[in-house]
Amino acid sequence: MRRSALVERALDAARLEAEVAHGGAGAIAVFVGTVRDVNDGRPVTAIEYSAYGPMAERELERILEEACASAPALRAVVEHRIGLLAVGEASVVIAVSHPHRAEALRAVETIIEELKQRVPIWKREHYVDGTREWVHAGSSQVTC
Amino acid sequence: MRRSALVERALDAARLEAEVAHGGAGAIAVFVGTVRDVNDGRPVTAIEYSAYGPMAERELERILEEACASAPALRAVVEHRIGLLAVGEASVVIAVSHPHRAEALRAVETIIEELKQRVPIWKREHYVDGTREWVHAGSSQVTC
Amino acid sequence: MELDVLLFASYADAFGARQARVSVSAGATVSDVLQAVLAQMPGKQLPRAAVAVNQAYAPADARVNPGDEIAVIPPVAGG
Amino acid sequence: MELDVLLFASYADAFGARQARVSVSAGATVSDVLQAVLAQMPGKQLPRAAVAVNQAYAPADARVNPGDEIAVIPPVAGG
Repeated sequence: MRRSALVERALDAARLEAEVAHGGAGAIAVFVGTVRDVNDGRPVTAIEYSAYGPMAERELERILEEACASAPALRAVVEHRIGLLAVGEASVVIAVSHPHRAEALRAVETIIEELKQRVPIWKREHYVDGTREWVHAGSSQVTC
Repeated sequence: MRRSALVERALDAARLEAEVAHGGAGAIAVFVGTVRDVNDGRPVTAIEYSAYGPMAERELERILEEACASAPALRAVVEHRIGLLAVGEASVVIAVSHPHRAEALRAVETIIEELKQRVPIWKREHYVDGTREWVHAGSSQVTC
Repeated sequence: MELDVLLFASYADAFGARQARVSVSAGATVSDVLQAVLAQMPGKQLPRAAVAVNQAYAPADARVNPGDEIAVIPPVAGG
Repeated sequence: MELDVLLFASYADAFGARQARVSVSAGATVSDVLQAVLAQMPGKQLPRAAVAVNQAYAPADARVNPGDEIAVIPPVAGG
């Protein structure tokens, strides 16, 4: 069982946790990414998330497929929020369950790492001084 | 910020998650241990958890201290339930937050591993046939 | 051939639109398309981008065909 | 000296009580106490246990003193 979605409303980690819970699960692991009030020393007021929607949903689905192929008893759901998020709000929730804890913990870690590597979602930080910047984590700039 | 407790009521992961959330957090990681309907091929109806209470609470506190020493910006809470738990119920909830995801995920993994190694809590499984057995994961039996 | 290319994030900002039309020769590759897009934004500082063809990442030497859904994917930052 | 030792889980079941009184000589170690407890349950199959003194794990060669809170800790299974 797996499900992924891009959504435009507030995320609810408890709902996703309930979705993966079942009698065969011994472990549930949840990861919530939240908007932090500071990045690289600059105070952040909000983050604007945008996506290449159809591809992002496909890529999320591929990531969950891969996770379930590695751990067949896995149940996994992921929701990523798009739009303007205030400090403290959740941008992504991943919830998984598995009979055993090691597999559950490994799956949630793999899913967030792959999501950050592959899923076409972008964020623009809004700063206290009114400026905004695209976040291109660690990428080198090229001149064209 | 850290807090640990043994409790005798149902656990609420969402409440613990809210407890560690704050504007400085970029990541929240949650682990929930739940009672599985089968163990080593035997159908389980319930698990009875007992503890050496005062030492268990101290040991939980030491584990959180160590986790916070490794990652000073960590906020961590853990609650372990004691008593008779039905299949699907949560026996332990660990919730942590940190500015960065790697530290949050590592902390939750370390805390559950240390808890399972060190905290004086025991469980007795109840089986469909009415029998009960102490779970001594992987320990060798000694004759005295 | 004429191709429409989807742009996102800093690329959409730099171009001033979420879609660019480029002209490339028959047998053009992903790399050729990306160069053609960048040629329309001279002097802009942009991060290195990947390209997706029909909603999956494509290598630089993959051929593109009329009707393909082509998108420039700047460094992603989800999560 | 006489010491009260707390028992848990399979040890409490095997002994039939949650506390055992043992008699050990002055200067006795954690290991001596554990042997004295086990000597009261001849023939019982029990898992190897650790010992806590004053609510912290103690090595086998640690000395015990009158008034110490001593507990036999069978393999734990929390989580």
